[in-house]
Amino acid sequence: MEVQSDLGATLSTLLGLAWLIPLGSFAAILFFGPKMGPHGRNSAWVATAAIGASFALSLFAFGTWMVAHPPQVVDHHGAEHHGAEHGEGEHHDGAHGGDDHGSGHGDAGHEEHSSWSPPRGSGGVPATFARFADDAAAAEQHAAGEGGHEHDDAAHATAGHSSERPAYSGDWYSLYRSPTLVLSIGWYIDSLTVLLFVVVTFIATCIHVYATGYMHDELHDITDHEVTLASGGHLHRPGRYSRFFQGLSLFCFSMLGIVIAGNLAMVFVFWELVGICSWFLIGFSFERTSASTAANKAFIVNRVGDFGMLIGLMALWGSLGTLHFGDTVSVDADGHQVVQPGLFSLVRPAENGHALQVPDGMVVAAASDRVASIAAGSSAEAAAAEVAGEVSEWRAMGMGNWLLVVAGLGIFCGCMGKSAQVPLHVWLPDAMEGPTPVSALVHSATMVAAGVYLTGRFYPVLTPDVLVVIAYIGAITLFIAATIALVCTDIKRVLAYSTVSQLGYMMLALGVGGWVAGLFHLVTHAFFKSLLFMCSGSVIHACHTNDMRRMGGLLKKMPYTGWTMLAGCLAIIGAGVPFVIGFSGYYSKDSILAQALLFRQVNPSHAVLWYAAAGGAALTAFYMFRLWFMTFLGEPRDEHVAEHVHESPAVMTAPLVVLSVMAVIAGWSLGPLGVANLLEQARPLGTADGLTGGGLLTAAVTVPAEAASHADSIHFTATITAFATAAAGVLLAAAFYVWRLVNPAAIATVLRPVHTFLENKWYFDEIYDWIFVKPAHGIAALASANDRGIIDSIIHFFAWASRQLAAVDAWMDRVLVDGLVNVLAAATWSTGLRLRSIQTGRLRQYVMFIVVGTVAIFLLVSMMFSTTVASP
Amino acid sequence: MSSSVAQLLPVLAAAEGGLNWHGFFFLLFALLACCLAVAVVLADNVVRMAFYLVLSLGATAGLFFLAGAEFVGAMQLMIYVGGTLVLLIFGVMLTAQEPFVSIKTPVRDKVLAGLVGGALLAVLIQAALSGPAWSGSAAEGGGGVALAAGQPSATPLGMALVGIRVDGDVASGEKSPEDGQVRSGYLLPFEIVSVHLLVVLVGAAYLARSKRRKSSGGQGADLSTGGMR
Amino acid sequence: MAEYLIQTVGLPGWLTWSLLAVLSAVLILNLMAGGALVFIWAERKVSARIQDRLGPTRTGGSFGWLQSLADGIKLLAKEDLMPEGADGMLFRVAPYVSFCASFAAFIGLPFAFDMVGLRLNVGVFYVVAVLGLEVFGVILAGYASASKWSLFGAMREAAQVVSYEVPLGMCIVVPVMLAGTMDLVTIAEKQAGWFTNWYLFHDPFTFVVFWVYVTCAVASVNRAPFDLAEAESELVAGFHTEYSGLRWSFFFMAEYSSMFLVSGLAAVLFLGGWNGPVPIATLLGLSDGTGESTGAIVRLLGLANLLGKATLGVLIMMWIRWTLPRLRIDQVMTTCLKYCTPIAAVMFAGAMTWLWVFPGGVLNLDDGSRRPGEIREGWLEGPGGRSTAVSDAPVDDAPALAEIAEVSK
Amino acid sequence: MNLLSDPVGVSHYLIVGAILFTTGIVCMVVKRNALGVLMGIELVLNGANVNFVAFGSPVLRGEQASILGLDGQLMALFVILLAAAEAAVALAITLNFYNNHATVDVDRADDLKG
Repeated sequence: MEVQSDLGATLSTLLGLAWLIPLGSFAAILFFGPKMGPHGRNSAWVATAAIGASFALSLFAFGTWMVAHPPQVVDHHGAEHHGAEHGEGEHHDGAHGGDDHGSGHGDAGHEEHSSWSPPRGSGGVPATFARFADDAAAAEQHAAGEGGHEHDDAAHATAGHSSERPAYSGDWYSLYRSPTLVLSIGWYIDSLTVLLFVVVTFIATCIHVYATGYMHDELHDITDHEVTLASGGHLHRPGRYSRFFQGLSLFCFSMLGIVIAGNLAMVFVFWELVGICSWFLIGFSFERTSASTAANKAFIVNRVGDFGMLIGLMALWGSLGTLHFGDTVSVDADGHQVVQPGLFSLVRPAENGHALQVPDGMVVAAASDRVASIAAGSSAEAAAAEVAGEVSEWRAMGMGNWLLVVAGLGIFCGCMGKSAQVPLHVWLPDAMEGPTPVSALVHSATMVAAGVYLTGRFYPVLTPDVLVVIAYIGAITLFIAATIALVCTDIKRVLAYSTVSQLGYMMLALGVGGWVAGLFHLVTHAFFKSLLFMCSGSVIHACHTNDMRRMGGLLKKMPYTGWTMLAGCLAIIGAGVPFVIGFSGYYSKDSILAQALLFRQVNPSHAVLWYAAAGGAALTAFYMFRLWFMTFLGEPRDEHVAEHVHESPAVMTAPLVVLSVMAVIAGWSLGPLGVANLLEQARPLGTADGLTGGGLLTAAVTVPAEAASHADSIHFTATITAFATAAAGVLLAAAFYVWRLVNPAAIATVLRPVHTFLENKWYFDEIYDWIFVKPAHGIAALASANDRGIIDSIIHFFAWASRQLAAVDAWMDRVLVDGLVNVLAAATWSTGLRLRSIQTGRLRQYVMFIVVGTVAIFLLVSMMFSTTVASP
Repeated sequence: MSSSVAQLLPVLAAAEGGLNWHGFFFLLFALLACCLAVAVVLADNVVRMAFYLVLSLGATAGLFFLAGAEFVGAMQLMIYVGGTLVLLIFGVMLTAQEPFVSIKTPVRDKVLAGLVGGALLAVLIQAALSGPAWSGSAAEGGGGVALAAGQPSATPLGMALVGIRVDGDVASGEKSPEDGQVRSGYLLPFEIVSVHLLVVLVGAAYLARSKRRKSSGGQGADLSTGGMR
Repeated sequence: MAEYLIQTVGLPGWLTWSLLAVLSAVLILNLMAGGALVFIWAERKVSARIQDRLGPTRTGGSFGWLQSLADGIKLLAKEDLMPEGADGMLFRVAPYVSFCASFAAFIGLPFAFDMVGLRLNVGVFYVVAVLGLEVFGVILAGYASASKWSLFGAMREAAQVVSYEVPLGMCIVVPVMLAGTMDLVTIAEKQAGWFTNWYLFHDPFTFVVFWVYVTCAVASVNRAPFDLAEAESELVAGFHTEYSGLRWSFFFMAEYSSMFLVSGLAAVLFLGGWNGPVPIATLLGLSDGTGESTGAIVRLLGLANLLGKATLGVLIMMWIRWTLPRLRIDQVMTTCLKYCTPIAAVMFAGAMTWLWVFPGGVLNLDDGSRRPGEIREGWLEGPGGRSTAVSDAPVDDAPALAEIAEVSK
Repeated sequence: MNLLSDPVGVSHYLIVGAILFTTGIVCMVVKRNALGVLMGIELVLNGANVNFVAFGSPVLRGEQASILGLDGQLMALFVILLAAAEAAVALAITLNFYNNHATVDVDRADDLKG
């Protein structure tokens, strides 16, 4: 176990460093940025080097992880051989799992609970490493396997495998410590953390490199033609090159902070920090009204979600008294190890086989009146014992269930804001006002992914009710965003709505139980969406316009951009040869669709989710290829734009190529090495099984186990559906924009109301304006009138009265007090005048005075005291 | 010869009727020191004043040797006489232009100074004679002379300067440094003085450096000359 | 000797001590005067040989033995001139100040065990301090001469001597540190035995320090190539431009005495003092190796040793003078401040480290009864230690003290 | 008490010190030359030093544990050192004064008189 603890320490050190390096870069650029080279040119290299170093460290940590915990093969197609049609069937890894497990499980099997390592001090804070390898769970699953499934050695190994969930947590530093709350800077590291570190730092590195080229305009003074000053001229301002990279560095630090955070409080802090960074970066050209309002909008809308998150945090802390994800181990005064269970252990305790249950704290909190009556009748210890005895009974009565739901919904609220889910999606398209690298990094690949990440991280605590809500929100989002994307003409907005739509996919996947599917899509989407954004940035860089209607035929002039963007488009629509090979999106989207289909089979009443997913796939294909066709194929629509189009410099195209390669291969797995397998390793304990429940918000639902979706019957349908819808979308787009079989304008005319509705983005902004902004303005006007009319006049009266009083006082001051002081001052002055003649400025005279004074003092002392100076 | 000397100046008389060299040298050095000090006051030429001062200080060093403070005496010669006075003469010569070598003092000032100085001297001498224990105690102390004759002063002083006291009680064996009862050393003052000297050197060099800025910058010239008027 | 006079002859104590003191003074004076004569002659011969000449060959024999004496008589016969604007009193006093400083320094220099004018426990310090006073006479002479050349020479001398006292002091501290005392007699005694015991060969750092000392010593006695104060090509004759006759010769006596003095000091500090390179007396059984128990013959041998070493030092200075060109004043100061001082400081630290690492020497031949790094003055070493410091009463001071003691009875 | 008949003691030294001290003071008062004033200061310090050494001298006190013991000599040492430092600084000040006023007459240094 020492080895494992060392691994935790190693990983926490590596990832902690990778997390802090961008902060150092931020500080360096903050203080010295403008001095780094001409116009701060070198700040780009500082930031890029920092994030590159982070990437290197993350990669090293990744390698360390892979060596210590090699991922197991999850045979997606093997489920049928092992009767995976059982709803909650585990996935067995068949023949080729044995030797892989030999080493890994040899450890896990014998570790038992001695797996706690002695706490080691780092900086005076107990750093502890908890490893969630639990034999009780293994035994229970084992028993379940015996009872329900065919069972062989491989299954045994798999049982061990699914119960072994390598994760490490600990605290670097405690900010505040009380019996009921520990606020600390800590880490929670499992394969999801490691994977996301690699993804985030990799994409961020690419985008930093890209941005050095994209932002080079900022190196010298800029005349912003979109800002018209009152004088009629355009704004002329110095470049803000270093400030941009400063923001990027801070953003990377914040994002990595969310990923590594060991507790919800820390997540919240970095959550807000990410929001601030987003605000900085969207408002990069803050002189533009559109940019500054977009920044404000993003921040305010996020705050709405964060309010819900705060409620969730309060629900959790108030009832459970901890915000840590993992268990905390500390040593008490007697030297015993005290395990302070974290959220996951409380909600899914090991004694209960990691099944979801309402934690004791919530039950007791919900039954506070009964607890009070018990406490009134007996002594404290007895009451505590009685309460402990009653808890399970109360839990069976469903007490506290609502608290768990509130907590889940609250946290999800925050995720909605950050991941731009309907109805809080309105900020993301507007955020495209920021520079394209920002859009690529912040608003497609990472920051918006934070919401999905947190939902995934928080997944064990979510009840079926919450999951259904999540699924519906995701479905609605995906559909609405996709429809709006159909009619957008701004190239970045199309991508923005596609981002919203894809985030909806992820949420949908998580909601219907596809934990791996959702996070898998998160990873692949990060690659291809950053690629797409950077391609669009390259196009914008070349055309100096965002409007697709003025583009066209760019493929010849910008081959790198065009082809890499095609790779991105194919990846996002999930193109591939069914059942053989495909782009990265093929794998992730298929698993989402499969899970949605499974959910529909288990819960027929929620079939709409499946239709939304499938329909969304077609819409995605359509609008993505509409974008690509309009931009790169056909004849140039605007000669003025076309004539000075050029390919972007190598520093911008190189990241495109790198990312396009990743967009293609990110979903592939090489034997057991693959993103999906790695994610499977991080699957929260207990969530491999299905979950049945609900009743508070919806009728009872069953969230099926994800493994079941790998069943061929489901998988086949899903894959075919995905392929068909995507192909249909692409063909339709080709028909519209390549073959010109149909005139899009004609369609728009025919469907005028629908088109207008979509062009106005479902009137969300207008509705919000009516519902929230206008009333707020009205209330503000009322308050203002109250302020001015009533309160101000009262204050004015007091002020007037004070002035009158003060006038009297001033008279007294001037005549009496000042008179006294003046008399004193005059006396001092005249005395000084008379005395100044003593200061003759003659050194020798002063010496004489000293001597005379000494002699005089000596004589006086001799006379007054009859002793001699030197007593015998 | 010896008897007549002894009658004239009993302080020179030794018990066996010969000449008391200690008394003789004390008288010699004391007279030298005092007379030369007075000569410093009376001289008008600065260089001569410095010359008399050097001799006076040298005679004082002799007094120190007589008092058994050989290290201090040598130090007096080295630093006071050798160092300080050379510096002083430097200053004299650098500033010695004919009109300033002697600057006359009004007679009134001299008389006044004489009166005040006389009063001070009277007070000090009265104090010097007021302690009965301060005169002729060598006679009462007995063994003090023999001890003092061979008592080296350099090493104890050096040890005291680095913080260890080996004199007094320690030397006589009554106490040992381990007791913590002995008087404290002077390490800290020693260090402070050394730093002080360094600072003084730097400061003096800064103050006395030639003001070349006059030619280069008009502003600086105004400040350095006109500013003092 | 004192005991002999008091106990056998029966002279009263005070008279004995008085006679001895006068005897010492006379000896030292004669040494200075005679030494100056010899060295002036030697300087002529040496310079002549170095310049491929013969030098004096006529006066008093084929080697010109009496050339210096003849010069002396000539100087005595010369008229003592004094410039009109000179400060008469200072002009007259200045040569004697220089001479007295040299003379006073000799009081502290031991010539053999116990053959010392005044044995001080701060001997080195005393000698260096008094030697530094010599510059005072030079400055007075330069000022009092009312001559530009003299004043320039005096200022140069003052700057030079004051500066060179710093590295000189640092060099001297090294043997003092090794011996643990400033008593010159004890320092020399500590180097008794074979020449490997000399502090010159104590460790590499002292070896370097010795040469720095030589440089500084040459500079502090104003010998070429550091004789800026009397640079004849620029300042006519520097501070003694206006001097002639006997006063001039006093300056020269002071100069040659100082040379002899710094050479003797070098011998005591670094070259074993009166201990020869081979301990002949011990080998012959005339001495047990400690200073106290030696007889008159051994002391005379030691005297010859020390005089030989000192003379050798003076000859080396002459050699240097007639070999090297004179430095410019800035080069003189550079040598002092940029080379001698840092080197001496580093060597001091090095010697200190050496002493710390090898407290008993590299071979550790010490008998182990005391560690050389500790306090090594006899009176502190306790009953077991060898008490050398107080064994013999100082020559000059003791009678007065003894009489005080008697008066007190 | 007869100074001339007693053996040399602390009192003798004290009187020498007193004379030196007074001379120094008078020197400071009388001399208009800044360097003369400086010399007066040196004399004053020297007089004080004589007292320190006298009180600390075992020869004069005749007792092993005299009042000051080694401390007297140490004080004298410090006084000497500080006097040297003071002389350096004072000389620098004098030179500066000379540079600015073309004189070393302290009576001319009365720019700040009342």
